[in-house]
Amino acid sequence: MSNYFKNIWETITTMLTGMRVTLQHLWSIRRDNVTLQYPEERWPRPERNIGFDHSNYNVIRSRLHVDIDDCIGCLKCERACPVDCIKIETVKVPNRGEDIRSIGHTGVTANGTKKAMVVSRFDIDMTECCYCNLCTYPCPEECIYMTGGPNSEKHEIDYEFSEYDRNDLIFRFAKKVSDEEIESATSVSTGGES
Amino acid sequence: MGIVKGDQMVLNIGPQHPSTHGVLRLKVVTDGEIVSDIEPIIGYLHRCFEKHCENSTYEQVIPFTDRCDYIASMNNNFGYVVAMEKLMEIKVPDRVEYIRIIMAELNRIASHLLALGVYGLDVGAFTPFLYMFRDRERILDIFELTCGARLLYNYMWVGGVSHDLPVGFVETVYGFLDYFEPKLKEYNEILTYNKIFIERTADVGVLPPEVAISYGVSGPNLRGSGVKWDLRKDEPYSIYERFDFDVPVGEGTVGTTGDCWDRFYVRMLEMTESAKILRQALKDLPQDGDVHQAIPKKIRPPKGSIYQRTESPRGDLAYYIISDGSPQPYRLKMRSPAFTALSVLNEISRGWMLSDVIAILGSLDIVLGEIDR
Amino acid sequence: MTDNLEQLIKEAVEKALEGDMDAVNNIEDRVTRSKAKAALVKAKREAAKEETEANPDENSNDSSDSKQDKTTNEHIAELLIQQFPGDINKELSSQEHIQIQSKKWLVISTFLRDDPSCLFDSLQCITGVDLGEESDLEVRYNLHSMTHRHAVEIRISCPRNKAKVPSVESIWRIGDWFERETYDMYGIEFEGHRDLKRILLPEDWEGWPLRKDYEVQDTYHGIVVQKVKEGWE
Amino acid sequence: MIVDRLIDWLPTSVAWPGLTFIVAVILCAVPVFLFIAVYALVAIYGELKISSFIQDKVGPMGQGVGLHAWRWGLLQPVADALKLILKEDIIPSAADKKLFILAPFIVFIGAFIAFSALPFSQTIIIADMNIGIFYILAVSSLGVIGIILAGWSSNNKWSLYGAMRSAAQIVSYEIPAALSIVVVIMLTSTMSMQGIIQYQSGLVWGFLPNWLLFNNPFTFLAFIIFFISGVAECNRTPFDIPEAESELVAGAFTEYSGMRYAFFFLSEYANMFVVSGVAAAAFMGGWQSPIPGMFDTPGWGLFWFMSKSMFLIFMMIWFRWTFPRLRVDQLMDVCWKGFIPISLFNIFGVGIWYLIIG
Repeated sequence: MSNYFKNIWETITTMLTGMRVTLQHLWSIRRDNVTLQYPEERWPRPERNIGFDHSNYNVIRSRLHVDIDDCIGCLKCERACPVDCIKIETVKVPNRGEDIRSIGHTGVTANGTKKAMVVSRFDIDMTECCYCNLCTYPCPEECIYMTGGPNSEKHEIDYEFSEYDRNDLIFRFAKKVSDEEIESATSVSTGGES
Repeated sequence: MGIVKGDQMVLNIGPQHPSTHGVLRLKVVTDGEIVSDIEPIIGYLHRCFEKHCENSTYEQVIPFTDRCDYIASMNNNFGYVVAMEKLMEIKVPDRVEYIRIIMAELNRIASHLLALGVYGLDVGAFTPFLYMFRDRERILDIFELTCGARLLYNYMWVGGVSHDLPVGFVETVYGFLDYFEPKLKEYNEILTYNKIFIERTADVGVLPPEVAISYGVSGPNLRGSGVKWDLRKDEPYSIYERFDFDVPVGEGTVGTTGDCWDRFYVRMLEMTESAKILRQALKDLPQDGDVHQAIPKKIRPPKGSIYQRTESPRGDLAYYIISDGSPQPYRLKMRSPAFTALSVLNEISRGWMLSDVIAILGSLDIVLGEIDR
Repeated sequence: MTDNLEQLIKEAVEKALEGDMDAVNNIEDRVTRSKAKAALVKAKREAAKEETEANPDENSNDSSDSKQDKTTNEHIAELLIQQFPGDINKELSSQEHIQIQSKKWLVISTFLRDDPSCLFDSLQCITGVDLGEESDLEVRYNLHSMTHRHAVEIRISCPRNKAKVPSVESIWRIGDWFERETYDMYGIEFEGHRDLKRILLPEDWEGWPLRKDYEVQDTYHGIVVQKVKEGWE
Repeated sequence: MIVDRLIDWLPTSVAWPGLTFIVAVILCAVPVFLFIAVYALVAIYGELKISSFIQDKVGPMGQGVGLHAWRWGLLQPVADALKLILKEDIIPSAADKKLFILAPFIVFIGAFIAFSALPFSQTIIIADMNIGIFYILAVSSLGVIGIILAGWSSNNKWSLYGAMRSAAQIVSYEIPAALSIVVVIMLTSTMSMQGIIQYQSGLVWGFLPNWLLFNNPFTFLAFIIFFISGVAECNRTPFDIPEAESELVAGAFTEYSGMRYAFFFLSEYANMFVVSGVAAAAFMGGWQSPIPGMFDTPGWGLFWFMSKSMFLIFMMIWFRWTFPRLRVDQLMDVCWKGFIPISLFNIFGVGIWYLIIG
């Protein structure tokens, strides 16, 4: 019998405690509101300098980007990718480190490396990318990175990438060139020199 | 699955159901509200983890471990890298160890918050769920600040971590702890000690210790049954032996030892313990030291095998790695704690009501990604 | 001039070692700063070396508990050998594991669970291993004792074409699902299991995926299983 | 009352005397329906906002132009209603079509006709019948039939569970509710709503308004029991086991969609208002103003009544977003082992109190 009333008492008290908590939140909504009105206000993106030797390196993993002019086609990122979402094809150039303007190929990267390859294809399928960031570390030229990666100041950092068609999420950074084109281009350029 | 009698009904809970915590299917034989038999049918989320690992290099395995237990990815990474380092006999710098401990414990808190919140949702309390998610967000922000990812980090590497700590990280975590510890009281007020909640969970789905051990149940579920077994204490694997914390066990405060309420409350207490560990770790975190110094150029472990267990938020997370000297694992087996926890469901929820089955399932805190792998 | 520079550097390095890098960073002259940084790195290296020399206890207790493992393993192995002569494969067993014949596995497992000096009351994990296209399959049991807090690994190998191992589902209940998983992946039949069926893969899946000679089936319920990513090549 | 006036006012047709009555009833029914619709929108908006504030969110906050929930999401309930109306109306092929279509209307009628006896003000009451409160108790339990029909005709296991649970629940919670109303009837010695409210005029204990709530401890207890049983009758948390969304997907309403589901929704909110209205009228002095002698014109009466019932509805929402859900057997325990004994004891208590003090 006493247990019966004890139960009732506990029920009432504990429930009142719970209701007190919720009521406090109801009153102090202005203070501890956590909603973000998304399109108007955005979530602040972390901006900071991490342990590597890049300054102002934002670690946000939003989308892979390739500075194709710096790519030497070493295929390291393709090998590093766990889900094979990177596809690279290269064509050898006759004399390395030389610009081929007609196909928009620069011979020397930003770090001063002479390129021996023309990257004829560099596709990244972001529908398959698992954002593991593994491809960005082996790159000797730091030319593949998440936007907001080492070269973040070149591109505005964003995290809204939505397309109506899945194929629009396959990013093709290099434009296709065949050996013949390169042949002709180089011959033309050399002819121009002579 | 026994024979279904005339007055019984077979009910398929899931694969799409609000409270199966993923794509789990429970084939339930019910007699009215009473459940007479349960057969969990898993595999809807099977992503061939082990087959993938055999075809990818050791570095590439880490993102896959992320995706196994996507609630506690840091702890999955941790288990894997600890196993690999033991296999390759790498001595990682102190700073890395401390960073790892901090991340693992933060993720443990996040995982428990999710488990408890969703459990509240299972028994019908919606508000605590959102409170706990609100606080989990802060932990995810800390992770994003550190490694740029909110859920699947690929943060811990063999021999190091991917990024060094950001500027002002320690203050951020201290701030979080100061904010978080008072919140626990609020959770207890609104949910833990609520009479209805106690009615729903106390004495329900009692898991006796011997049954739990025979089923290989581990982690908070085992501790909820009163067995004081925590790998962080009993087989310290990283530098856990340096920290002082206790292992909470269920005492049957409001019901029988090993009931749903105990499992719930053990998690609640573990969060405070993790906070304790975090404070110690932050206190004596080595100021500087390169987090990449011990990372091997190429990972080619010597021939041999290793079975390494670590304490993930769900229990003994073990990796059995067999190396044949090549850069790809010959065989990698993940012993997932949720797998064993789910296998005990039929044993402890037979004879209870449909609502209790949901409550028991929630109290086991399973993650289907880890069960199906 | 120079000596007070060095003085400055020394102070900065000491400050930095106590943890405020500003002392170094605040040096205006770049050359001095670089010198200071170099000195700092040097000092740290020495400190680290001292540390490693100073606390060899970790290494020592590493070795000690590995030794512990060995002793338990060998101890269990001896026990099993004197208990079941002829069922233990001595030459294949090593410090880490015990190789046994599959015939008496049920009896041995019962002994391992009940013998007061073993008391392996929890089966941690069952791992199936394919030792290669031509050679055998192997099942590896990781046992652990909650009372003695010691662990042991048992290995049982079985021929690839008719892989049969006694089921320990009645000894450790978790064996039920672990054996189902191993069967699912390797097609190893566990005799005496109550319902041995696929657990992770669909009931009607063909082949044993984790065997090294596994061929992916072409179609599944009329769905073509993609070998190559489409729209890619 | 209104309906009587209308009958007097309307010309009586010689050919068919019943016609006048029918016209009058229809003339009353239309505004009531409109009232329910408007009130439901308000209540839904209130629930959205209150729940959000309790959970540290801001709730619907459409900030665009046009129908984009306008400002502070004020148009959110309207948008929801439109969505529900425009949605495809799906009837499962295995369902029993007639019953499936019939069920929502039965549920709604149960809540709808109870409004005819609610005293909104001194003058505004559709029909002030002498058994008003009894009538409300009777018709408000009509809804359970609809829910059972819905659960059965959907031909879905979840729905069946929901229906069975809700039948057991509503039927058993009728009893404590009725028993606590008996207390009121004992004191006021009338069943007419207006009579009950008129009884509660003046002061009690010198300073409190003479509401039955404050009249004596037993009536206070009776109020609590009646209100909680009312919450249970509305299938709201912590008694929402019929549509326990985490166990039974949506309980009896799993298979319903679009307008039919909207009807269930509407009738749930209508039920809430009926329960709160009866509680306000029977225990909180209905349209009586809290300060006797002031603000007691009919207009103020409407205000007082609405504010009192809205407060009770707020209480319901508050419960819902605070408590976990009971299990079905515990629900029965609470009713049969808790409320019914107490309310029986209440009746005796009030009788003795009445003999000694009243």
